[in-house]
Amino acid sequence: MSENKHQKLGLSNQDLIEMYRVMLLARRIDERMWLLNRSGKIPFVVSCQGQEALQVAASFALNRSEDYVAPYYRDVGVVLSFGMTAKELMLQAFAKAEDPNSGGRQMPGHFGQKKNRMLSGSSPVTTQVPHAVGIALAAKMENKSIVSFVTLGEGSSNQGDFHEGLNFAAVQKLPVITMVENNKYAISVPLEKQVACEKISDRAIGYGMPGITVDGNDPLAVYEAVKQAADRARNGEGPSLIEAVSYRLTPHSSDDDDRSYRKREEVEQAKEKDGFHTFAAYLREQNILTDEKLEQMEQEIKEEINEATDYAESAPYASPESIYDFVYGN
Amino acid sequence: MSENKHQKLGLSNQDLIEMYRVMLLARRIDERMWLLNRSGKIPFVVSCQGQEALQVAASFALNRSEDYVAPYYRDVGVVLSFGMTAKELMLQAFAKAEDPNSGGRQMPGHFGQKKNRMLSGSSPVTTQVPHAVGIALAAKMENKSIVSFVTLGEGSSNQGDFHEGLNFAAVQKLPVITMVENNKYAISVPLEKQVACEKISDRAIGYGMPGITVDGNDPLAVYEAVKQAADRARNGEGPSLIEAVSYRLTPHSSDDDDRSYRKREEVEQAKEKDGFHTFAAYLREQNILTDEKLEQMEQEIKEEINEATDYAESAPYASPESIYDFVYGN
Amino acid sequence: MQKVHRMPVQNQFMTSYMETKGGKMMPILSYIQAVTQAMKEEMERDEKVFVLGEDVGVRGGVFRATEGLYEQFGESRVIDTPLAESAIAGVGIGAAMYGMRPVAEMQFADFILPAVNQIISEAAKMRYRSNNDWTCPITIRAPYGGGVHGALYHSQSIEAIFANQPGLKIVMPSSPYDVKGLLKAAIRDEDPVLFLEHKRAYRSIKEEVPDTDYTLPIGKADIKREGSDITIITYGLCVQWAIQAAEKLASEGIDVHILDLRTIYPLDQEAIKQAASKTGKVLLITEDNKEGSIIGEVAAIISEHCLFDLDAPVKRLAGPDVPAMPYAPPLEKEFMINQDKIEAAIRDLAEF
Amino acid sequence: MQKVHRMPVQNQFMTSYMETKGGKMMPILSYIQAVTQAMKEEMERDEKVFVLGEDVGVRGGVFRATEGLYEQFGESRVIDTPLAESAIAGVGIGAAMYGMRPVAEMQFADFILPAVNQIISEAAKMRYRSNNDWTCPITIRAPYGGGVHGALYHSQSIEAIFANQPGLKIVMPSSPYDVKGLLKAAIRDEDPVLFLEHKRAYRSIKEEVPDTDYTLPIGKADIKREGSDITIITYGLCVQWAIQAAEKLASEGIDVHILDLRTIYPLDQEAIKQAASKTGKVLLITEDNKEGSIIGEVAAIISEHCLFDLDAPVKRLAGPDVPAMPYAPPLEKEFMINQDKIEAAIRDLAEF
Ligand SMILES: Cc1ncc(C[n+]2csc(CCOP(=O)(O)OP(=O)(O)O)c2C)c(N)n1
Ligand SMILES: Cc1ncc(C[n+]2csc(CCOP(=O)(O)OP(=O)(O)O)c2C)c(N)n1
Ligand SMILES: [Mg+2]
Ligand SMILES: [Mg+2]
Repeated sequence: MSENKHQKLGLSNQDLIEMYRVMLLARRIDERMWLLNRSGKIPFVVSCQGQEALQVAASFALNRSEDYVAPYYRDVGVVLSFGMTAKELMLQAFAKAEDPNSGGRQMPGHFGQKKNRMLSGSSPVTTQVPHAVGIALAAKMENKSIVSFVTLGEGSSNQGDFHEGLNFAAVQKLPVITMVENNKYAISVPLEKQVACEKISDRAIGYGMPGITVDGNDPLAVYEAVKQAADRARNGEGPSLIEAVSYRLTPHSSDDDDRSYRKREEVEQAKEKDGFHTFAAYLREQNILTDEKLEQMEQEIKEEINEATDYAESAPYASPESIYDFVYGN
Repeated sequence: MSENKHQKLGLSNQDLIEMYRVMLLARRIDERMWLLNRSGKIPFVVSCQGQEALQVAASFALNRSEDYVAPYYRDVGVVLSFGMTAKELMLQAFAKAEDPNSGGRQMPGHFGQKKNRMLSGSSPVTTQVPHAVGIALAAKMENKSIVSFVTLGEGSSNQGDFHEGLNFAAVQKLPVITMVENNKYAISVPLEKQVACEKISDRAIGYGMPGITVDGNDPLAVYEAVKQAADRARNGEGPSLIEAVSYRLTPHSSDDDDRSYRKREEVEQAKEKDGFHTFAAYLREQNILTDEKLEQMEQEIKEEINEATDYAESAPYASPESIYDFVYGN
Repeated sequence: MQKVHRMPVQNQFMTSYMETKGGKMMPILSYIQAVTQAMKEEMERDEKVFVLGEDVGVRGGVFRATEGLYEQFGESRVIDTPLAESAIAGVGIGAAMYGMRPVAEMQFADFILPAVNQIISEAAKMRYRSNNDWTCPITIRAPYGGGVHGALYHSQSIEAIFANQPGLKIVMPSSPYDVKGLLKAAIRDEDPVLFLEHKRAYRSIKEEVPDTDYTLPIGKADIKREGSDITIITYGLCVQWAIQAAEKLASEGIDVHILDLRTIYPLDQEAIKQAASKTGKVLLITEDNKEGSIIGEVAAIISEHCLFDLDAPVKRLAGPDVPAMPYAPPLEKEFMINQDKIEAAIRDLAEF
Repeated sequence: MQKVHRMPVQNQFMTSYMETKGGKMMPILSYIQAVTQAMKEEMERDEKVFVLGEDVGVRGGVFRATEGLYEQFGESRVIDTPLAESAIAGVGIGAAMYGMRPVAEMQFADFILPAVNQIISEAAKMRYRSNNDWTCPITIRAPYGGGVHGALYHSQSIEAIFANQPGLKIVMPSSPYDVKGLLKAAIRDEDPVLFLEHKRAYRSIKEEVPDTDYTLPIGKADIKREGSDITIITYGLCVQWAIQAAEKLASEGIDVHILDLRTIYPLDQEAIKQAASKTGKVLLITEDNKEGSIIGEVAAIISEHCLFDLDAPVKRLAGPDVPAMPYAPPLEKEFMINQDKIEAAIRDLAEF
């Protein structure tokens, strides 16, 4: 990443700084979550670490004030890009009434925020794929130039809903982008026990849509792929499948212990390639990011997270009686 | 089909005659079913017409005394090849107690016969795909050199079970052959509204298995493809996806009226390419089939069907009390 | 597999029932025509309403429920989908989240099963899990029920699978008038509604149906016959058999009260209690297998609340506990509820 | 999402119960150890038995139910599958048709929903539809239940979805001893068995479990406590809460009879009738949402058969009719059944 690639993509230095800031925020929030979990303050964390770079890059390639997104549980980078705040994420982690995702009803990582056009997600994987297709169908029916963006893990791409959703989107030529975040594991199951294809994007041809695999540790490559797919979608050229390959740097979740199924060296090697770091290196090379600036950002973010944590920790739970609310609307 | 292609494939003239006989039997049984339906004697027919050639050819490429088959409802050609008789099919059509498929419990076209290793099928499409994979898994575990063969329509290849089943088979490198019988329609829905891919076999690469599309009206091409796939399977090289393209010559079933959704000319044109006829022409060219021989076959088959029909028509239904049998084994 | 069977038109069903409606001239519609009319009117009323499913387009549905809609509203609002029920439900859910009003057709209720995850995990829980932020106003129509030579997989009553899912509503109308009013209400409902139509009722049940715009309340049961001796609580096609049986037994001096549940989830508990207490002798009827069917819940409500009003044990008349209805006519007949079985059960109760 | 929560070991549960077992020294196993031991012994006994599911291999399952099996039996008999429940069930069904004895694990019961079509349309109907030609001896294990901070999708009781499907058996054991005997019986059963294990019981419930080979009969309920004043009928973890509550109330002079259903489909009707008639006051308990849960069917059986033996209306204690258990602790607590709620319900009945 030594030449100036980003200008060719139409990205300004300022854009890059903004992207990096979101990646950094995502990473620091995630790290804080683990601390809170290990100190017994929050019962559960599911992590974005290793995938922030691709999540943020993909989001920035979209219209973040009009497009719809159906994120999956690791997408802290996506939801921050689409307008969720650190405070809101902390409210979710602490399961407090004010949590905009679910008012503390769902576990962390189950995102949803209508005002930011972020679909509510559940735990059964891959169900969001047809939902995103439905958004795209509605957008087409209403002649809106909206793109519907949906993500999932590579393991989840083996569910029937992936197949049915993508096929539906292709037949109807809908403006939907499916991004598979291939982090090489589905909990303990390594890629080679999940699929026998060379690339997850090889599935695209079977639906009759373009498919591309990009290095998920290279945010500019991800940006480019998503940008092109979004342009095609807005031009009425239909859906795309993008596979962004990176690595899951943490255990599957705070309930998992990954030492039984993968070597420490493997994890260490992956850390070196982590897009979060390589992107920072690129920004430094390009003189976009200085130590000073980074220091300042870190400081701001730390304060933001501290404040968010304090707020969320002392915020009230929903009342026990509220359990009966919102089963039906009428 | 003018040169002698079949010897290259290791098929003798006698093999071809046997194959043709089964195709002819299938076609004549199917025609009789329609007559019985239109005269009010049987309530339902779902037809094989237009697909007999590929069904029989595929079956003959397998080991019909050891391999397992999970047929779908149009597969009269497959089940006859695997040992079901005209009489048994008539017993099924008349829903009589002696019907080996289900004792009259299921509709026609819901095949199953354990002694011929023919898996019992249901109506929800595509559920048989994972079953066939399970047979292949068992075969592998037991070190049997069995091939598991499963068929379905192209419309059914859009179900989640197709995706999940084929992926499982590929990851485990199982000896299973999936043949999609692409007859261009799923009831009234034409191919272009079912899928946007060029070929159904384009889906194979997404699972990491070989995929091939063959002319389903050319039984020798189908034979060759299935034979190769079976050899690969027995050599431990894993599963294959085969798409055999033909055309559904009848309405979807006896309850359907296809005039509202397709032109008569289209059907007429397809009839000219019908493998059942072109194969007969090839046999004649090769002097394997003569008018005399054909006449004789037709005569034998007619008698066989007459007998089967009479037998089935006068056979008893299961008793009403038998409805309570076989819910559980113990 | 498609199974649209030519059924004998059973006009005998309706004669008596229609007399009781009496009055001014109204168009007579079959049950399925009422389905079509409801969708047509809703699509005319609201652009956000659209239909999706297998063969719903040019073909007008394998039962013809969507007949004419494709011609009137075009292929963008009457969408022939690929053969994939989880996508039909799931894409519909997404569109509903956006603000559309999808009416998804499952070709047969038996084929809704691949979509169970989308319906139960997603549609039913959308409002609750998002704390009222997102909603899912989808209607899922599916033809259910037996007696049409449909065998195991074209005859099932599948409501019990879904009748334990708060967030979801399940409507099972018994007559054309109810169909129209309830289907319109379902389409306008802010929550997901499973709308189950009895196949055998499609062409055999006819009655006067106003061509005006009306809805009927979801969640409310309906008294189809006032009576004082025995209470029948049932739903769907069985209501028609029950009315027939009741008319017949009236001449023998047995006066039957009939409560049509209409919405089978969540149940109208008040109406059930009142109906049960009214006569003290209760016959519950379903075409579904007995054990675990929704009339078990009805019996439970009665046993919780009306114990001291009962003069006889609650009686249940249901399909046998075998996997599903066989194809061979004598076997199918053995499975099905019919007027005779209901008459016998009523007499039993009357004599208790 | 994986949710294996560290739960406080609730030994207080078992003390009293274990005393009643008394006698010779036996190994004490937790509920989940009993699951593992049953599978291990069955795999040793019969080569046709194998395990498949997500993370069941090297990882030994996200709850560790398959711990050690991969090491002992290798990857061909302990198969880490792709993340696809319909395939896990469907491939298992195919293998069972061949003659194998698959034990399929659903990682959480909530995630069984994509496999509903395979389980209901295929496994449950295989024997019937083939007129006894083909069979499907598969066992499908799934951890269910709440109280583990699992929120909506890691807490559900999903049994009601399946408890209306003749051909299928559903077993929900309440204790380690029962787990071992019933899981072995399930694996040897000639028909498909859904085996639902309560997550919260996994490590909190321990008791003596013989290390010998024994099975317990599927289809039979079990009296967990003899009593004469009030009958509790329940299953799964609720049995433990009920036993606790009963012991406590014994000191107040209320003598509780406890019937553990063990198999919740098809139900042991005889045992239910006897238990209900014995005391005439019946409390039914489930952790599931109330409406449409399987205790509705239990109430129906009682109202059909034991009406004149009842001294009080049947009482049901169940989860509220909201989609599923929320995550926030006060909300989860509000949803869950516990000993206090049971005690209160018993007192209510006692005073009736
Ligand atoms: C899960 C399911 N949904 C719907 C149906 C109703 N149905 C029966 S056959 C069919 C079309 C099948 O098309 P295709 O797979 O191309 O097979 P073909 O009939 O053309 O041979 C449909 C929609 C079904 N049997 N199962
Ligand atoms: C339908 C379903 N089955 C099982 C699970 C349990 N589960 C949660 S995450 C996960 C692995 C997902 O792997 P992948 O899709 O690669 O995403 P990653 O976690 O690696 O980002 C599993 C099996 C689930 N949430 N949903
Ligand atoms: Mg992954
Ligand atoms: Mg077809």
